[in-house]
Amino acid sequence: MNEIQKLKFYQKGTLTVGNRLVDEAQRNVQASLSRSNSLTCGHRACQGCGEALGARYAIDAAMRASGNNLIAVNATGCLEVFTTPYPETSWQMPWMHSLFGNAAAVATGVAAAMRVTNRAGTRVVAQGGDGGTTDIGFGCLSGMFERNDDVLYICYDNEGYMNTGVQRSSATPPAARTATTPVLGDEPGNVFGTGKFVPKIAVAHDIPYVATASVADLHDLEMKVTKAMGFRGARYIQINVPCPLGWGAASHDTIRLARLAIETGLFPIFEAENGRFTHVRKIRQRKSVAEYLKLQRRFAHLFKGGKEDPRVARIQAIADRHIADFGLLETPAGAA
Amino acid sequence: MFQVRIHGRGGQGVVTAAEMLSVAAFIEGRHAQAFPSFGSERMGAPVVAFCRISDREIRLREPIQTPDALIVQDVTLFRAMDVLEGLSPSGYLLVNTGKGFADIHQEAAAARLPPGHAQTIGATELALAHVGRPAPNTSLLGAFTALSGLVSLESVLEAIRRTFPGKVGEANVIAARAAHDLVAARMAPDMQTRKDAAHA
Amino acid sequence: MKHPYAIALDVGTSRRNLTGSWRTLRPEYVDRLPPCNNACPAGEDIQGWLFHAESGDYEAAWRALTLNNPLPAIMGRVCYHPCENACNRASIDVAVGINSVERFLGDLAIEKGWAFAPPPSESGKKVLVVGAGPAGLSAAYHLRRLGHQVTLREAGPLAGGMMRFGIPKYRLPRQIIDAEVKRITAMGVELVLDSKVDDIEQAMKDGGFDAAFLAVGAHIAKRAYVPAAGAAKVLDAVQFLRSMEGEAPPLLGRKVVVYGGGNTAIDVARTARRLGAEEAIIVYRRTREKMPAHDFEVEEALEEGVSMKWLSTIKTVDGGTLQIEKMALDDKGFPQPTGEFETLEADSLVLALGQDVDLSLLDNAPGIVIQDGVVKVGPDMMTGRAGVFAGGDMAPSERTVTVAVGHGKKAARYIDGYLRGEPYAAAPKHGLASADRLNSWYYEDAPATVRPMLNAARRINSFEEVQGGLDETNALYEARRCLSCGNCFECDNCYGVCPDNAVIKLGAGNRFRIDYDYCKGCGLCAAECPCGAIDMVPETI
Amino acid sequence: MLEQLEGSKAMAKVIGLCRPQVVCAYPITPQTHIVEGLGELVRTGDVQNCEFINVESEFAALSVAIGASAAGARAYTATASQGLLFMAEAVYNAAGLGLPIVMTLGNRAIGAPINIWNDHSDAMALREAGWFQLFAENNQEAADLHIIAFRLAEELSVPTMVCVDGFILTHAMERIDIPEQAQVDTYLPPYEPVQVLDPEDPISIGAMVGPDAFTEVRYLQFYKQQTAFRLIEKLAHDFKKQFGRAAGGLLRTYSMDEAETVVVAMGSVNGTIKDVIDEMRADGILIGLVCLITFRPFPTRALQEALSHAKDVIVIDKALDAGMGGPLASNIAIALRNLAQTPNMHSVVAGLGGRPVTKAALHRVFRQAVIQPWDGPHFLDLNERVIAREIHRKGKARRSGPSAENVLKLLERERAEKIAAAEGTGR
Repeated sequence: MNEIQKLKFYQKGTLTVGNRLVDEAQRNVQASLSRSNSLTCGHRACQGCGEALGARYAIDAAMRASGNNLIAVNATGCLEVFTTPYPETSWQMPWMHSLFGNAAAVATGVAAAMRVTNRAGTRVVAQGGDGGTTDIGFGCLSGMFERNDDVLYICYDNEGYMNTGVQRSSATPPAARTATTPVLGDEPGNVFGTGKFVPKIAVAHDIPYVATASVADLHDLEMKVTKAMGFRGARYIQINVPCPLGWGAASHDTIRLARLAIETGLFPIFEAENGRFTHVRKIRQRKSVAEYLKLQRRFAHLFKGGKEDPRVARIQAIADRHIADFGLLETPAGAA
Repeated sequence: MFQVRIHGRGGQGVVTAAEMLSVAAFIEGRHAQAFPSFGSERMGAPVVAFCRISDREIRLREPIQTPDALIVQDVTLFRAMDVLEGLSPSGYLLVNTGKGFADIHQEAAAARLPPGHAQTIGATELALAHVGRPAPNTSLLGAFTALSGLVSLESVLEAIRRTFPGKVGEANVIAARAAHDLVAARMAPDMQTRKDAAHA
Repeated sequence: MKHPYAIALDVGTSRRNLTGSWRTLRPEYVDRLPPCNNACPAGEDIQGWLFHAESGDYEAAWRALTLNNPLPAIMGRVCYHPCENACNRASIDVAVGINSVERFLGDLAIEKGWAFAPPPSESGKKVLVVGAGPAGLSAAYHLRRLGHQVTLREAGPLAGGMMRFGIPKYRLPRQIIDAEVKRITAMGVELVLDSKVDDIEQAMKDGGFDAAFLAVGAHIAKRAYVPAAGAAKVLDAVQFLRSMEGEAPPLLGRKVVVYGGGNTAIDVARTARRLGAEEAIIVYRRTREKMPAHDFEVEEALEEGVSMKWLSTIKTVDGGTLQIEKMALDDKGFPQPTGEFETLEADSLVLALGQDVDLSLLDNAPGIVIQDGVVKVGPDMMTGRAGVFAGGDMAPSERTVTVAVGHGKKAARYIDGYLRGEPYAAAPKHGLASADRLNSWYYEDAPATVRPMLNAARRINSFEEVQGGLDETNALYEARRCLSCGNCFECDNCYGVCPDNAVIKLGAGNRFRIDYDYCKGCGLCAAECPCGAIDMVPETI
Repeated sequence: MLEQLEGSKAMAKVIGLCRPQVVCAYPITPQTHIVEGLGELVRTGDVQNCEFINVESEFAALSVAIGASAAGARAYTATASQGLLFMAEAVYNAAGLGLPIVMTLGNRAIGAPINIWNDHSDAMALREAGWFQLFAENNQEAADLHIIAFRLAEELSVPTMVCVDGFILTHAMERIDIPEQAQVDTYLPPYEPVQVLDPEDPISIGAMVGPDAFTEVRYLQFYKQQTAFRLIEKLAHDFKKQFGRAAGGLLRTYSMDEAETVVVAMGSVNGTIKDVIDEMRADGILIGLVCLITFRPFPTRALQEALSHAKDVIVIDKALDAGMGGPLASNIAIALRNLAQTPNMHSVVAGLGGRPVTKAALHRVFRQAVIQPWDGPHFLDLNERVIAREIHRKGKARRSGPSAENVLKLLERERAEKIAAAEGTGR
């Protein structure tokens, strides 16, 4: 019987959203007819919006993990604007928006209210884009972390201020064209050597759980949200969510781009608990950064006239460094 | 209304002195208002605190400009500022020093007050002896009760106990009482002689 | 006003906002023809039956399989599986071992005694099927399922035709043939053995048949003129393989030469090895690339120690010595004699140069046209004589069991249409589910630890029967490797990846529906559909 | 119970009696002692069922309170000066969302130049944020106003700021009657939010509102403030009934019999003004006082009634709108503009950055207003000599450094001269 179990691979479906071959209970939330659709139809996100997708993935998973006993706090940004233009809201769960930079703090307040009003079973997530998280909301985020407040903060990282018309954030990658890093001058696009990777900063707070995830790997994403919900205290998940508009990509390439971001090593997928890195998601089919960059008009200047700009190699070097630092490649069997 | 101004430096318990004085008056059923001259909380900086005592509600919020009594916790302040500014001609002056007014070049100021209204007391030494810390405020308050009779020694001692519960409070009570006794002794029947001495 | 005006909103109210109006492209679910199905001469819905096998419902899988082919245990052994050659999975790793799974299902059915259901109703029509080979058996089965009364006349003493007399036992154990034939006769097909039909017109008239399907096998060996002298032992392949069915195996000696380049030549050579020949040499006038035999058969023969002599013709046989002339390919790829000769020692020579069909039963049938030794049939498998259909080796096509089974099915459908007076029209074929339509990311590789075992399991179908087939675990594994090219397998990807929740899941078995009220036409569902079952088509505005 | 307490400690005690459920603390002088006191009460268990949260900024302090309030908890925080400005957008946000947060503002000047002492610049800077703003005259009222503030805020879903003069009140020790818990409980029922984040009954709070509805949202805010007057008066009335002393209300008048000159002021300066008025009345001058307690909503009608018979109205502002003058004076001018007989308006800017407002100066300016009125704001106790020199210097050379520094230098020189003179007399 054990032997049979060992052989039950689900090659067709292992990586898909659903899989009719596994028990209903073990299937992804997103495959379920009874998923909460916390973020429902009629929202005004652009076609192929990665953030809309990531938010439904994450919040639905958190809803399941909490037994639908969840409150979400939202920073200002695309997600807030496209889901709640008066008089319509796309949320189907208790949700609140206060300001751009204070989602983490508002969530702290909600969590405190839950404890003090004997509703500690109600869980709290805060969510925002990279601008609201890594820039303007960073102070509140760090404060929430260091106090170890009982909040899961989810950052939908689309690498820029997309709501305001695609400006640079501290999560914008080098060379990327944005409205504030135009393709002009000696160093066109965003400047190399700038920016920050907040998940690592989160880890430095020694909080119970930090993870990165991607809309390209739903299994991993749902597992991480579910795992995060199993902890009490401050938790942080940064989800890579491609933005067709801001990245200058086809709307149908959103998931493909997210996949390439992982498979190039540009967006490392890892977990850390209590300040220690515990797990990395290995690259499955390694890709070159050029394959990733070429799909995005924000990097079009790197391939102008059919020639590859030397800065592509610099971006490749960043990916290679991630691969080395995080150990993103499978170690061959038998290797130490 | 009786107005007391206390001068000292940060760390000497100037504000606490004003507050304890107000508590002593409160214990006696009177209205009292204590407040600091507001500034950053830094050691060594000149600090002024005020205390008003009245039998009616105190509404006035201005800093005390014409004090009925001055308590100077640090003689070095005479050189840094006009400590005596506005002191009522019928007021009281209590200075923390083991020396006489002449030794600190303030005999003229003392002389302007009614006889017996100016006293010096080595409050820091008393504090060191009884409390083990150079905090002259409680000793000065003890001495002040003897000097002015504004509030009773017992009320001040109770205020000290409320402010510093336990051993520290009791040590301060001993220091305050000692200071009171020293000044009271000076103010005794042969007071006139001592007044003359003070004028000398 | 329940909540503060404009500050607090009731949940889910955005559903009033029909974002479908943004769309310029619309996703549409499609079904495409999987390359395996497309390649299957028997017209099997391979993907369809693998679907059931994937979930472990083998009986359902077998029943789905036998809707098209009643002989899975046989086919699982002898089919040259063009399906696997076409399989899109080959572009990812290795083709799905369809044939092995088919055999597993066929064997399991025999073991479990699964039977075919009798037809729900009788048509009252009588059909004569001539020849109980794969084509005849297939036709009889399908006709019976359609409610017709079928008489299957076989000239030989046993059913199976060329499967029994042309395929070595090591490839096809006879009890397998017996079991699968029995299951067909159990449906009510009348099998008459040792009953050669000499005159089809007469036979139909005598039996009162409304139609006939002719499926006589190619039992007659083609002879090439090879001058022989002395005590040379020369025999033909048909004769040789047929003699394998007797009690005493033929004596070939130590060194056997087989002349020919088809699968039969390979069968003979490999059989010779099994009979104890130390050397089995295939002599063929062209190159390996030009050999009609399936490459994997050649490969396996080589592995079994069969040797090959390319670009060679046998000029004469003299006792134990063959004179060989070397050939060279001309510009057009035809072999031309070079005038160079050599000799080859042999205890016996087996000629495997092709077979012919005995068409004498048609002599009195009007309108039947014979061309190149086979009967001319229309696209409906009907001969020039109305109501008489032909297939298998008799009709022009590749002569394999699988093709024959396909002919049987196809003919049965047209016969049925003919009998009902409603000519059968095959459903139009879907466009091909080509590999470029797949999103192969979603198909996981097998873990390295089980790969060798599976590779072995996939290969044994053409090996010694004693090694057996797939067991349940690896059959399941193999089935699950199917990509379901071009047809939704309910992986929920579209349902999951839609940023607008505009895909409605209809529940198990019912697939999905696009909610065009909200679909913005981003195309993510189509891009992320693993099997290419969604097309994006321009919206008509 | 009567106690001799520092104002901050008294407020902490009373706020504790209001059973706050979430208290957010971030230090800024001069409000620090309040949250320190509350923190202590939570640690000792005197205040139960309360989350005391040390946050990383004022912005976070109010944001945490926003979250807590939206989730159904009674939330409190305190700040001052720069802190209020640092949380400014959250201040507006709390009001926009209608969250009944109570916040103590230890009134303090706003830099630059940096200044930790009292004035009303901070409260004035955010007077348009949509909060109720109540000003305390003394520490008893400072404490009592918090009880009223929670009830007011929660009844109308409007956040409420209790403005308490920094140092002058926060650091002053006075006799204060601390009420009993039962009394407070009777007056202040538990918080029942009108909108709450609840998985049982989910809603979305904080939608983006466009031109189609924004005006209406704002109007409703305005309407709510306008309808608050009656409630504020009722709450003051109820308070007196419950606690036996006056606190709150829209405004309080003093010595108004036949008053020809009426002073209007907010906060602790009213105490000093009362003493001055008593003295002036003793001199036969018909002067009275309107002590404005509720600044937002601005009680236009109540002020009209109080001031309609005055000949001269003197408004004391502890803040300066540098491009306009005293903000309170501007507000009062607007309130009185349509009276049949508009009084003469006199604006006094006093007590900026902790400058003592003395009886002497008030005597002077109250008399001057009637006999020698001025245009624009009068800056009480302005050092005219320094100003004259600086203006002269500026006129001569442009761009010669910030005025603040130069003024400080001049003042330093003056002080040194004064001490030298004093020491001379001392000898």
